[in-house]
Amino acid sequence: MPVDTKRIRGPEESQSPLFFLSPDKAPKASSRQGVRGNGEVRPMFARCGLISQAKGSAYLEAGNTKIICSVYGPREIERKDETDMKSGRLVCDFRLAPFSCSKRGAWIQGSEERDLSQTLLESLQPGVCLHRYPRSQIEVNVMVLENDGSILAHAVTCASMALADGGIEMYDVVLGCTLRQNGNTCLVDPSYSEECGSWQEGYGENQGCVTVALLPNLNQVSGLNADGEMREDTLADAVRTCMDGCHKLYPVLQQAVTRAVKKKAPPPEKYTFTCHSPQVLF
Amino acid sequence: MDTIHACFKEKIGEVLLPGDVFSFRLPESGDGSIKSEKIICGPGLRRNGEEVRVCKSGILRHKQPNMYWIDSQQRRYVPAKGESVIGIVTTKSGDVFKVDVGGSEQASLSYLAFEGATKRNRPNVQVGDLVYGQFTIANKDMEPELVCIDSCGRANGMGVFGADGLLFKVSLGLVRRLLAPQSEIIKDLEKIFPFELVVGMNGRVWVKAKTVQQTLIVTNLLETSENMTSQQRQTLFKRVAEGSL
Amino acid sequence: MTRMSATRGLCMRTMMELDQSCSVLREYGSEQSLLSKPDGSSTFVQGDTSILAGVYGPAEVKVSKEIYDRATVEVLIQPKMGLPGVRERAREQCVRETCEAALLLTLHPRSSVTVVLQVIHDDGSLLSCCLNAACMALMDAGLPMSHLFCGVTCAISKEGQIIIDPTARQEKECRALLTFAIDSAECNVLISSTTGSFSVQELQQCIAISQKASEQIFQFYRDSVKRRYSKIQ
Amino acid sequence: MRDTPLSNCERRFLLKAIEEKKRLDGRQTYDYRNIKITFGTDYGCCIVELGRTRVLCQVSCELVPPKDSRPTEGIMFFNLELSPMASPAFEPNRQSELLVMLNRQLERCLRNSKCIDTESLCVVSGEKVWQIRVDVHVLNHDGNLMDAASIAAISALSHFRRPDVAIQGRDITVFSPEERDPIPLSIYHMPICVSFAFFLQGSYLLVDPCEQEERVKDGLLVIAMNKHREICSIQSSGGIMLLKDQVLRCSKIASVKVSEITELINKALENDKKIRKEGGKFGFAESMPKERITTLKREEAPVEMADVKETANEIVNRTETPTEVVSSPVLVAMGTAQVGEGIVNSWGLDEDEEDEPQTEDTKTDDVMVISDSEEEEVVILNEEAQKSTKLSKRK
Amino acid sequence: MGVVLNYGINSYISIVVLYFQSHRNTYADVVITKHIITAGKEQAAPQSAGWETALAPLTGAEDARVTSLRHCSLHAALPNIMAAGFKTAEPLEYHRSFLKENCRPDGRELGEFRPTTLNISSISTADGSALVKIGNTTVICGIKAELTMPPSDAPNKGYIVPNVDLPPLCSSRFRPGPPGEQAQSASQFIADVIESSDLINLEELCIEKSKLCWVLYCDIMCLDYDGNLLDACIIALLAALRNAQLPEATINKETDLAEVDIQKKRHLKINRHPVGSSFAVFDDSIIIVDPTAEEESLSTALLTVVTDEEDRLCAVHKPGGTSLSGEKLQHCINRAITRNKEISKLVDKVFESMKTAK
Repeated sequence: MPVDTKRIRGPEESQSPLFFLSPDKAPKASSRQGVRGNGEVRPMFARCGLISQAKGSAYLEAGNTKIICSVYGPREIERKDETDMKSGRLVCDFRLAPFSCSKRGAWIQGSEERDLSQTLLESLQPGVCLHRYPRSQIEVNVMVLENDGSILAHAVTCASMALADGGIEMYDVVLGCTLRQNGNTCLVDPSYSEECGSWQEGYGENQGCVTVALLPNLNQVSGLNADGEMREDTLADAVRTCMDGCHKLYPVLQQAVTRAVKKKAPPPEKYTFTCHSPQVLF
Repeated sequence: MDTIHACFKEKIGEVLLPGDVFSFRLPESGDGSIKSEKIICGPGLRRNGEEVRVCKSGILRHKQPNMYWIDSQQRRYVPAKGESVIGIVTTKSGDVFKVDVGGSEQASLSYLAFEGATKRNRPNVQVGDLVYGQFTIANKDMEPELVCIDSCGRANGMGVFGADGLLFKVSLGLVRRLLAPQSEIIKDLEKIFPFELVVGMNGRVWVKAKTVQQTLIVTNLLETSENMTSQQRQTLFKRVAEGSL
Repeated sequence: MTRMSATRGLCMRTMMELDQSCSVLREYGSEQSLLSKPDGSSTFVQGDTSILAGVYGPAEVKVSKEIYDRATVEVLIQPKMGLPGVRERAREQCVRETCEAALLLTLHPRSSVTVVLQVIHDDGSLLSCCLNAACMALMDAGLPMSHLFCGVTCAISKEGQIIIDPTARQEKECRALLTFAIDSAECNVLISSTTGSFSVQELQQCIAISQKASEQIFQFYRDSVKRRYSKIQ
Repeated sequence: MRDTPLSNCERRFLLKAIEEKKRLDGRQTYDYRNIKITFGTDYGCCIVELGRTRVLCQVSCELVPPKDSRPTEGIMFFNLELSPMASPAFEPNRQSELLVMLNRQLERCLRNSKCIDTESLCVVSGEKVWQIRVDVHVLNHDGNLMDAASIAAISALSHFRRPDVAIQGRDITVFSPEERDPIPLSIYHMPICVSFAFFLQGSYLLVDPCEQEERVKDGLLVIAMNKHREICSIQSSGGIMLLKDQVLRCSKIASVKVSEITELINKALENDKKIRKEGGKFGFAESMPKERITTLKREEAPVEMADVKETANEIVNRTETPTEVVSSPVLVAMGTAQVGEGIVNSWGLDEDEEDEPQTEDTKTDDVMVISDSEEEEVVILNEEAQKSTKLSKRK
Repeated sequence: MGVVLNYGINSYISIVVLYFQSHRNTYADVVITKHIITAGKEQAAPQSAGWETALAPLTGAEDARVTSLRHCSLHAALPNIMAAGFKTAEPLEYHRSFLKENCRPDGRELGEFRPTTLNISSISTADGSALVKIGNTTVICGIKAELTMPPSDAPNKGYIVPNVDLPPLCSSRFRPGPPGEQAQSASQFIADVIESSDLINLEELCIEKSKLCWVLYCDIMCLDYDGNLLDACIIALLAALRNAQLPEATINKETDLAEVDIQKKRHLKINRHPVGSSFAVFDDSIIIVDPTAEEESLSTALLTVVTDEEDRLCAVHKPGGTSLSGEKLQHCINRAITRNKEISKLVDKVFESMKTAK
């Protein structure tokens, strides 16, 4: 009888009320018509340095998607069995708050969250100068407070902002963007309802979801994640569109990081404007 | 006249509990000079500003001229400098042995701390052997250190022992009673039959008599004498002496 | 089972005056040093409620839990049925912090003190019985303490009457339940753990009663230690 | 924590004593230590003492849906815990080899032997059955935990009473003990484990080994048997070779021991039943050995409550302070307000991102920043867009 | 103006490195030195650059209320760097020297709470939500309502399942994995407060006896841990429950299945408004309210008092530590009663603003 003895337990099982909706009363899927174009990203709000206890932190809001991220470290490596001690280690913990989705999630990290943690780690790693932190680890904790689609992409952006805010040395920031291919139409930065669709059940042609992580200044892709079934040329287009999307978001991130840096320690006037973008390296 | 001594003295032999307080208002004699008195607080007593607090439950004991301590029956040993204990060798590492003495930390014992030991001539000690040794270092902030030689480099009864015989554990209170110069228990026990006895301050006792049977009898008698008045003990011992003959 | 003890309690209750009946500590007892393995052990029995406590320490500590300047205290409460849950964890926290305040931990740095409490039977006032058992076991282990502590539970009935040392049944029927731990040095409040709602006056009354009851329990501690040492001259 | 290591001297002495047919506590080879069984106030609760080994067992029950494969059978669940109280070597929540071994052996002894009629535990076929849970806690480890645990478990099961139920259609009523007398389990037979420790490659054997004897043993043979001499399980561990004769001899000894222990359990059960019937005192509180000097009991004692009310009132009145001025909250935005002033936290006053995102819009490639803070870094490149977002917020 | 700058410098170094490291490290050095000099002389340096104190630096809220520290002569006299060292090397002594003067390192008085901010209804996926900030401490509570069978021992009731989570996100002291002791005891405390204060009638959550009821999962998550978790949790829980709306659920008589209409929503009936106030005891005698994380770890005991709007006590929770007299306890209770009024006003104001907005 494996039971969770470390949390207050409710009934053995319970169902979301959404299962019991009478069919005529179910809410209709919203469409983008007139709200934003298919190629447009949602307005994004970003801010750094909100968590007082963390080395670096960031909060990001895109549409209703809300993500918060904190960075701790570099600190002593916890598991010492790692063979390579010359470079540092990045540790990512990606979690969805139980109330973040339309169906309540469990507290215990599921396989989806573990997958997302791994993908996030792989997308961020190329951007961080890990060789500068030998024998130490940098922890990135991402918490999705509300899931309204494209969480992986925004988590990547949010995490890289937090890393920058934490003063972790980076080659470049990492930005993420998701695209949802639905037949011939493609929706950039899809919302939750747009993300779900027939492709998950395996119907239709050219149905899928692509997430790209990009180092904007180096113009290199650090992570690519595609689900579903797409034609080769569509996928190539999709990656290109995502990269464009990333570039669109870049100024927001730049603003947020700059603002945080200024806020923490105002440099004397004469240096204030000499260095406009904080992440131009080499 | 002696106010501090007085308040201690009236409690000698009484059972005290943690939190009990002896407060000594320093007596101000008529001429305004403060008369200084000294007392030495042993185990279980702690000075806390203007008062002495009891921190262990047990009986208040006194030794002339001015030593006071609490005699308690605890089982867990805490190493103290100068005390002799029975240890069990657990590992050999480098040029020290690690010895289990029943405390929170293992004690270290150097290869060279045996009589006649040199870098070439190492003592023959195996893991699991018993050693009788004395603490040269024992304080709360350092790893305890044992030696099996006295200050003149002599064994003086210390070292590896116990090829046969039996080791067992009793309370620290009983050990102290056994080690007291004129221990009645040992005196009574000697009357039954001859045996060898090693007592460590850490509650470990080693016994060897002529036969296995006799060793077991001594062991059991010592274990049971923990909670007995001397009268009860004597009648028991007498019965055993008669029965075993 | 509980019916018997309840009727027993009822007979006694009717015999006494109503307002006196509630201010009675059930009969209680304790045995020390009853287990051979732990460094200190005790059972504490209040009415039918019974706790067995075992203490190890100062003993070796895990490197991950080591504290450089004092001993690490761990308290485990084992329920009789099933695995310990969140409620036990909250009680463990209470008992641990009380033990930490009472023990002179700086005397044994880099070591551990482990207190294991096994629920033998719960017939009300469980937390206070845990505290009493823990205190007697710590004394038995001979760990240095600056003061002793004891637990007293008070229930406030629907009519506003204060019942001391309530049974499980009284606990179920009451409006509020307050458990206090009292220290032996100044008779102040070490722990306060409450459920139900109550007024400020009621709280202060319960504290005052608990302080009075604690005197009796501390006297009991003294008597049992005295008895224990009675054969040593 | 580490357990005290076994010294070479103890090992040698123990083996020598065994060769001479002597045991530490003066027992003979085939002797058990004293067994004491005490029942608690609850049904299905008992403490078994086997010398200094001590074990607590509690049986409980719960209505659950049955397993799909056996819709008409109740469920038996066994859980043995090695409490860290029992030995410094036992760590909480660790699946040690010993723990797994004991749990398996207990299940083999009591579940696989079908000693309990699980079909009588069915309430509504395929819907609700009783799940009987047996929790065994080892409280003090002085060897031979298996025998102690099996005695405790079967005693507690025999002592246990489950609530009576009535079924009406699909509704199940569970009666409290006051309404209807609870019902004992139907137990076919009582299997009990008897352990034999083997020494010196199996040339010597001891019944009921204590902890020190267990430490020097070479192998262990556990026979679970009932008083009808039916073997319920037999398990040899430690990798020693045993001859057929040895096993047969052991099973003969076991049958004697089992009938003795069964008698003891029955006596204890009867005794408890009698006292309960007569309305006498029972339970653990009564079984405390009052004659020991480590034990003390006190009668019920009244607590003086006379001046309690006055004391309480005095404290309340003395500390009464004139009501402080309550500061009023400031509304920062719709759905957000703040009380208290002075220190600014890291989230800043000007950031109410949760409710009112100050949108940094990227509709075009231009950067547009709208902020309600009065910092000079506010850049607005597209005033039209600003208005539209503000409006959309207010809707 | 000594105290101001220590913290500025600490955080400054790391940031400047980030800012300039690509170009030349020497820049950073120059900047730091310059900053110390100008700022050490007068406070004007940062202000003249247009950086108001309102944009408090990340690590030190200390700067904001510098004026009130002036009378702490000890610190004014100490050179900056030494004071910083004093704080890290002897944190307890550092705090004591402030308490001696009846103030605290962040400039608060002993009985003063940090500013408390409440925001509601920001998580649209939750049925009710609230975000509470007490100083830096930030807690978010989301309520999810689901349907289930009523408990067999109380067929006319529903469930409330509160859980407090302290993810590694909120502080470096928490590790990933199952909740630790602090999170568990906080969960239990919140559950006790819900029960003790009779916050919601569980009967109200029952839809049909022994067939269908609501279970309210109240998931409380700390996003920034800087002490006084319990107070923040209670406010967040209360506000989220008040904010929560349940759709209408019925049992279809014909099919015997549940039916939900999300068009028709109702608020929960909140019976009482419990508010908590936490205190920390220093050196067995000095009591401060609303301790920060550092104050909590240095204190010898913690106390949380929960009162309702009728000044009745719902919880007096003191999980061990050093002892307190009944009188001292009473002082805390009196402070808690005032705090309750303050927070009630805050909560009411927030909900009013939502109503008027509609």
